Amino acid sequence: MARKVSGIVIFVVVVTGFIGLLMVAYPLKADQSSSYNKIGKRAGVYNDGQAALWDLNILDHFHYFGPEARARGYRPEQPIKFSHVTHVQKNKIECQFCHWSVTKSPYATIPEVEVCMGCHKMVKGTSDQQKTEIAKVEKYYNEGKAIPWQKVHVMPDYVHFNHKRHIKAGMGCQECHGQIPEMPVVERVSSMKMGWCVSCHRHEGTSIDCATCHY
Amino acid sequence: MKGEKAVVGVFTYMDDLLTAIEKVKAEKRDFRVYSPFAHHLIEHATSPGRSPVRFVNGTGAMLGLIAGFALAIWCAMDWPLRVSAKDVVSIPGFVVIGYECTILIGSLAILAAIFHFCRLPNILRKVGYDPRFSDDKFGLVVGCSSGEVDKVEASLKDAGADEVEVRDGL
Amino acid sequence: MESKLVKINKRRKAEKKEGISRRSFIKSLGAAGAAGIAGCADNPAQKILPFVKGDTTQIPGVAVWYSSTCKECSAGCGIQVRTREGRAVKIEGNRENPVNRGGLCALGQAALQSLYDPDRIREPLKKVSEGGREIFKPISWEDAFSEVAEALKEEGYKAFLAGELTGTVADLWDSWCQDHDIQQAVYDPMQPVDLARASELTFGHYGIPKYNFEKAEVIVSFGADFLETWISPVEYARGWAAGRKPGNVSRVIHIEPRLSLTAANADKWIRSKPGSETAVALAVLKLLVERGNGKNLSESVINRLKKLVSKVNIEEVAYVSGIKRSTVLLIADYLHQARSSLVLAGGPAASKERPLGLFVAVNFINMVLKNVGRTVDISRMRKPRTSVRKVSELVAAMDKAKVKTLLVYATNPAFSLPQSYNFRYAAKKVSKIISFASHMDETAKLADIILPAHHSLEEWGDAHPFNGVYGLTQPVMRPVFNTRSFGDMLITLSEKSGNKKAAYGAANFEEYLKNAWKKIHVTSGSAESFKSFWLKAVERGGYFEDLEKHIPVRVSVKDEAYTVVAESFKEPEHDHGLMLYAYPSVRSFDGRAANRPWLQELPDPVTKIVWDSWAEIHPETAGKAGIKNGDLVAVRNKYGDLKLAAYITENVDQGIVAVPLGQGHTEYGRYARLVKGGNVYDLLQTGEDSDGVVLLGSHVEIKRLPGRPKLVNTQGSDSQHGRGLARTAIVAATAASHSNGHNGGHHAHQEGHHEIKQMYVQREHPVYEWGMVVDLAACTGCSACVVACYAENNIAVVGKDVCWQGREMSWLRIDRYYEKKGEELRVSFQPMMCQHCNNAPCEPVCPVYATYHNEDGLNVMVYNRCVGTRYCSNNCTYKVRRYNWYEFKLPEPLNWQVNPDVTKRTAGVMEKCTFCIQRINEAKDIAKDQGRLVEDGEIQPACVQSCPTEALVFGNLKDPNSRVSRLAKSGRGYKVLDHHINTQPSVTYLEDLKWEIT
Amino acid sequence: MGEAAKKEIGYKDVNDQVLRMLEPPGAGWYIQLFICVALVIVGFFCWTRQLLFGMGMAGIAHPIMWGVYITNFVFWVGIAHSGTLISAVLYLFRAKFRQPIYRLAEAMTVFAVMTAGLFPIIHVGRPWFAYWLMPYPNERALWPNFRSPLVWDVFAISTYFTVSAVFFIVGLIPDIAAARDRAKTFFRKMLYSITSVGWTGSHSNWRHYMAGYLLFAAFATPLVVSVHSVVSWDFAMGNVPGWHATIFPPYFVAGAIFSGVAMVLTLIIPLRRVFKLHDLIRPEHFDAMSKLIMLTSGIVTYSYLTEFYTAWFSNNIFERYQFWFRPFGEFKAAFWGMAFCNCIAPLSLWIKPLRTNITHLFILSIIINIGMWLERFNIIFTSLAREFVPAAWGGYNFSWVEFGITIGAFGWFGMWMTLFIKFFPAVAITEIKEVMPVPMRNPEAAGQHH
Repeated sequence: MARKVSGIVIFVVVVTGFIGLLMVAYPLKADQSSSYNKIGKRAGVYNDGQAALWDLNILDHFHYFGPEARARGYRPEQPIKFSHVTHVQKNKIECQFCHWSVTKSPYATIPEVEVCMGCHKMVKGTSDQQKTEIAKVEKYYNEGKAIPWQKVHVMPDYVHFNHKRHIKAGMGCQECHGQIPEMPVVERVSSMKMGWCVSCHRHEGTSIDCATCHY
Repeated sequence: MKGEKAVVGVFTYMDDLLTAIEKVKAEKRDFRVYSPFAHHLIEHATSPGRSPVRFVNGTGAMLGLIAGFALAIWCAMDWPLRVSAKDVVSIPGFVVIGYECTILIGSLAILAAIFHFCRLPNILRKVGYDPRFSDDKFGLVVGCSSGEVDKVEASLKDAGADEVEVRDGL
Repeated sequence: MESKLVKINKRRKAEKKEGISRRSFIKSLGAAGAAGIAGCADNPAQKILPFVKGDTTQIPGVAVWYSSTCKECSAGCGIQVRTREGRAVKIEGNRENPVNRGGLCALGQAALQSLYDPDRIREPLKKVSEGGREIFKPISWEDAFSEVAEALKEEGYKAFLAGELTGTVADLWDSWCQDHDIQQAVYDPMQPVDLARASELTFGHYGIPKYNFEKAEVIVSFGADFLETWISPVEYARGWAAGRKPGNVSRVIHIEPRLSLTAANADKWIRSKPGSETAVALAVLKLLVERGNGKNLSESVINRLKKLVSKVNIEEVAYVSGIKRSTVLLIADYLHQARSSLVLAGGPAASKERPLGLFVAVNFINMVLKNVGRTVDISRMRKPRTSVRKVSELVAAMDKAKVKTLLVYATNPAFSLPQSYNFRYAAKKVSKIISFASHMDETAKLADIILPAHHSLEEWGDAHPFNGVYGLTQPVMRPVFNTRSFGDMLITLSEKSGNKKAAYGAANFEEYLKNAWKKIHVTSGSAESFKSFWLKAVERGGYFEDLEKHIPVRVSVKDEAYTVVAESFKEPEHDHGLMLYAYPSVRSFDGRAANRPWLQELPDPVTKIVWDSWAEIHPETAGKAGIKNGDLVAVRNKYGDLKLAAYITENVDQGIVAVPLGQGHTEYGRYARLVKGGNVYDLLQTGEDSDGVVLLGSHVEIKRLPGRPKLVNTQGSDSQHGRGLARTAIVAATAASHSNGHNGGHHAHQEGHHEIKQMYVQREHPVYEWGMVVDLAACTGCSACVVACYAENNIAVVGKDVCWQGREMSWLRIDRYYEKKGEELRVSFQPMMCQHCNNAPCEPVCPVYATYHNEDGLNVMVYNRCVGTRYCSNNCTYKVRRYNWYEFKLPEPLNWQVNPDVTKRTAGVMEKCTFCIQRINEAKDIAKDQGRLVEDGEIQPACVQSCPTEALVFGNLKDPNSRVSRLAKSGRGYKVLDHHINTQPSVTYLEDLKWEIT
Repeated sequence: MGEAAKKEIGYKDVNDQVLRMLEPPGAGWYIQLFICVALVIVGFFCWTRQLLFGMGMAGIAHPIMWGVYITNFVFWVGIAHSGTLISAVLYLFRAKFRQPIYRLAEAMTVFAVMTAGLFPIIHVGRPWFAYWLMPYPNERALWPNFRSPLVWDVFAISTYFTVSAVFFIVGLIPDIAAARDRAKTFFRKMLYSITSVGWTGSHSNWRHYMAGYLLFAAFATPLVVSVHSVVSWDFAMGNVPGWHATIFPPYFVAGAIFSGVAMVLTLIIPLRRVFKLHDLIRPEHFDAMSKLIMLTSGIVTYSYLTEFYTAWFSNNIFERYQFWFRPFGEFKAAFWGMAFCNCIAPLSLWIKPLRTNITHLFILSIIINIGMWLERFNIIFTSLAREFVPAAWGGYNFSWVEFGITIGAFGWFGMWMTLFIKFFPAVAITEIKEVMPVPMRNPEAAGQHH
């Protein structure tokens, strides 16, 4: 009798534990998450930035698939409080105005400080915060120093991703980077795991040859 | 074990034990034999049927065979990469996987079957067990109602038990 | 080079701005991010640093190519430098330059490692005494200039010792020295000055003629190693290969006491006794004259020649040289019957105490064979200025403490001037030595003040190797260190010293150079403006005239020529002592290349030894001294001694000890210093009538020393064991026959067509099937491709100890096999890289698909997937997979050279040739942008690009019209070991063709 | 009837003698354990060096990419083999001499596989990614290559380990129950109570147990053949001259049994002496094992000769060179050492008295162990040293790291063995009892029950 009871107890504990784990993990996923819904960062991201069924968001918190800088939600503090909301959403600047090399080079690159100064020679900001931040950019420019931006989308160096090909194929930036225009601070919205890349490549019928990226 | 009481007979000799078993069987009583090793005489005397372990084993082995091939074939087809000039699904190589999975799952099925049919792990049902039964003595435990204890006791003694004990049944 | 990829920069003055400019290298964008592959230990948080100012030519991630000219030796090859994010990452040959037409030797490829040498002089230095020790202390440029200017103002004997300068900077240097009243001396041990002097005697013009190898049917070389280091090896190898195209097969007879690279590639290598070449040349001349050659010459010349050679006794020559009489006759027969021929002399065998006799005799042979003007072009001469006699005068003056100030640039006499001249001792008596060295070499170490000069990749300049070729050198990146251009320094110094005479009409050397080029613009007769002429020259890497254009030259033989030859009869009979045979090698050259790890780790083309200096000794000689292979031997004479590992080989004469030049540095950076054993130059003697370094003739004795140093030889077995890997078709032909090489091909053809039987269906390649053809008949084994591969693919240099364990990382190796047939030695070179087999044995054994076959027919290696079971390497038939035993790191700034397009492999990962898949992907990317397929010849893997002889051809086998598929189907084609184990490689080898010369 | 019966020892004596081994250990045991653990620490230290600095710490180099580690791997898998042979195959054949030695042989199997299993991980360049060989769902959407012999190896070795460990543990259960019933200390009581999972030896227990045990034996038997066949395919599937041979599977299996029986002798002879098990392990058992050695030695010798014959008959220049190289080349010492240890030395067993001479057997068993290590050395090293392209031929430089890890493996194996003999019955109590005469009050009348 006792055996039966203990068996049932163990079964119930395991099942509820598993369901509980799913419940913890699931709300963090994509659109269901309240935090994501508010600003819709992940809207338009292919497959919700998930590499595979088991690539659950919660695992990022344990750095299960790698270090923090390769996990979703990586949002390092930048040397200048640059806001894509101000630039892209409010002032309607095209992505490629600043990230101009994206159609010419494998790298999208951060714009030269000169590009910033192209506008900010005139535009000096309205609020105090804007003024101080723009002054910082000016200082970097005048000193001839590069702004030490923190890289958000860090890829290992054995991955040769080509921005040019993807943009020329008509892909939108948001399919990988999410709704950047809505991000005051840029954040990584997808894990950028290989399974995620491959699932899209399979879906689109493009090359899944390893040598496309790894050489 | 049915019955309020369990009468435990401790035997030194195999023929005494077998006689006692015959008796108990004739009386259609619930009984259990403890022995320090397996012996065909005891097996013949107690249960004529063959153990169902082999069916479990067979099922496990078949499942393993299918699972092994399925795993290899599915994995190869999921991302078909050519190596050398070999086919993506190259069955000769997958035979090894199928074979090993057959053995593995078949063997694990035996383990599961032994544990299941022997009701292991067993904490509570050592009715009438005595440490000597793993040593040099045989034991015959007979379940009976309190009223029948004396009768059973006498019959075991009669068969040649070294000593007879009465314990509570389960 | 793919013109699509070539972007020519218009460098602007604005970049000279201090601080971070647009050209500053930006360390992100995956370029330097060496985040480890290992998941556990890496912290991938990275910074991303943008440019401050933009530049339309600089797109991060896109390579920018600059045309320039190689200054590593004085050949003057054109180069193209690939830069990424402002750093030079690869040097390739420039197709536009007529000297090399696209190929580039190992030394030129390795110039990058000289540029990024971690032991370069980083700023101006001044020698000070501190605690009784003399050390160099950094000083500012201002202080350095004013100090040197002071020294220049002082009265007294001032001398400038320089290397072989070329072009405008040489002109500037000349006038600068004159203006400042400075004695000039030029020293470059690699210059065959005596050859140039001999031309003056025989042709009446000083200089080294331009040799047209492609036009010669028979080439006879007296020791001139024209395929490895002699004068302009890329140019010559190209011409040699052109002459060996099927249907046009030229025959090479090489006479040398040692198996050099040219001897190895010759149809017949004749071993001569050292020093006997003059006699052989005269015997040949006699035979030719007797057979009626020389009718083209004037009566007086031919008569004098007849008189001259009448004294030659062929029997005696045969005895002296150890060459059979019949062989001497054979050489003469071949030359006599050839429609065109070329006779050369050079190399250590020709640099004797009295070298002119041989050179003049060879010139006479060329004259009687009507070669002058055809294969020997004296209208386009190289004019070396090196003069050892002048240098020795200078050293003598130094020794007498007459010299007050000595300036040194681009030469290293403290290392490469033989000890017999006593430079190092004399230098101590000079009150001030000013060095412009960019590397801390032995001479710079003696200097009181060092003003470090730019590397040639950092500065403007030009090169003028011979008439009609004006190569331009342009800066391809910001200077690595705080150095200055040599030309700029001269101009600045003349300003500082307040010299009135020295007005060059230019604020800097760039301007001076442009002014000089205005003259070239005028002489070129170009109709366009100077600006566009200049821009075009910058784009093409120089201005090049049509070299086919004939320039008439008058030939006049000087009387002295006959005397010199007549005197050579008086040459003392060679005694039987042991002679030192110091030969230059492509690995260290004259010593200037010893600081480059790529070259140190490059196996010597012939011996296949790496990271070392060794003594080649004949087994007989070694036996007498009780020396076994690998023993430590002392090679000594009165000037010095060497402690070297013995390499016992039958391929040297019994009377010599052959030692490669250029190793045994005591300074010159960490890599040069690694090779111990002593400096060969120290043992050399002075020349009697030579203006060059005397490489042959020093008597030495050898003695076995205790101990066995590590002598690292990368070649497993010298013999093919009858396995038919590197095949040679021996074309039997007499001197008279002119049949082409096609009939040699049937042998390979038959074996190539075995029936394919296999279990599985062959794979289809939908669009591309990349493949390669290696023409063994064109491959000289020069190893340029090996260095190109190292540079392109970030291959680790592992060092001597790791090499000793057999763990060198070379993806492309050149196997060298000896085959002896009687007295004849056949040497085969076989470049061996991943064969990209269709039935690759390595692929199915990988448990994780780290290697597999892709649709383009490539055997792909995914480094980051590799677990390191090493099964693939075991199963690789060709043993071309290399394994990362350790993680190898290069010191700063040598690691700036790393190609950002290729993953740096970490420890525990297998790697191999990928056919430069990064280039394939880049070309496909560009083709896709333009909506087309990749064209034939658009992709050139690094090895293919570098090959001076175009022995390697790469392309799409799927396209029946591509060059590679046409060649692969030729009768000479075969695939290595395919008929044994059916690997079906994508690399087809074309049989070597060798003439049987009997 | 069983051997023990001749001395008329009873069931109780069996329990006494076997369980006496579990009594608190003496100093000798502690010293032995200390030595073993020290060796493990040495091995672990060496491995750490290798992990930190790279595979270069080992002596392997181009072109010999597999070296001491794979030799050790094959050696230990081979050792493992005879355990399963003795416990499973001989069980099916009802060989009576198996009972006293099979438990030890089985323990040897399990611990040897545990040792062997370490080597592929030590051997790979990036051991932290060794799990990529397992087919598990991953975020890279990639699977292992099931066409690779190394993946077969993963399956074969893990199956072998699982099955032999289960077989071993299941066999132990009744004996642990016996130990439980005699355990004196609390710790031991708890240990045996838990590990015996409540075994009582009731007739239904025995019924299913014996049926299952027989099936286990039946399932383990093909493993004896398959595991070393798969290991041999690591070589035979390669194209290396000297590896690519169809004889490899039977040759490896025979060699494995040969080395395994020798290892059993090496272990059991000291054990018998220390624990005075002369009554249980008798000269007849040694005689039987000697005969097994004679047989397998014969098969191994035949295989060696066949390899040479095949190389000659094939007229393949690469094979021919390889088999010239082995006896006369750089590593000829290994070849002749192997030939002496595996072919010549076992011939001594044709002399009958030597088959039961314990000293001789002990020395011979060690000779055979060395010989079998050299056999693997020959197959792996010498074949790789002389492959197809002569320019890429090479040699080998042994390193102290490899040596340290190799002795560490012996320490590891010894450590588990040492712990095992003190904590669990190293001789099968129940199975010895099975072959003893059953006590009958009326022996004459016993026949009627059959």
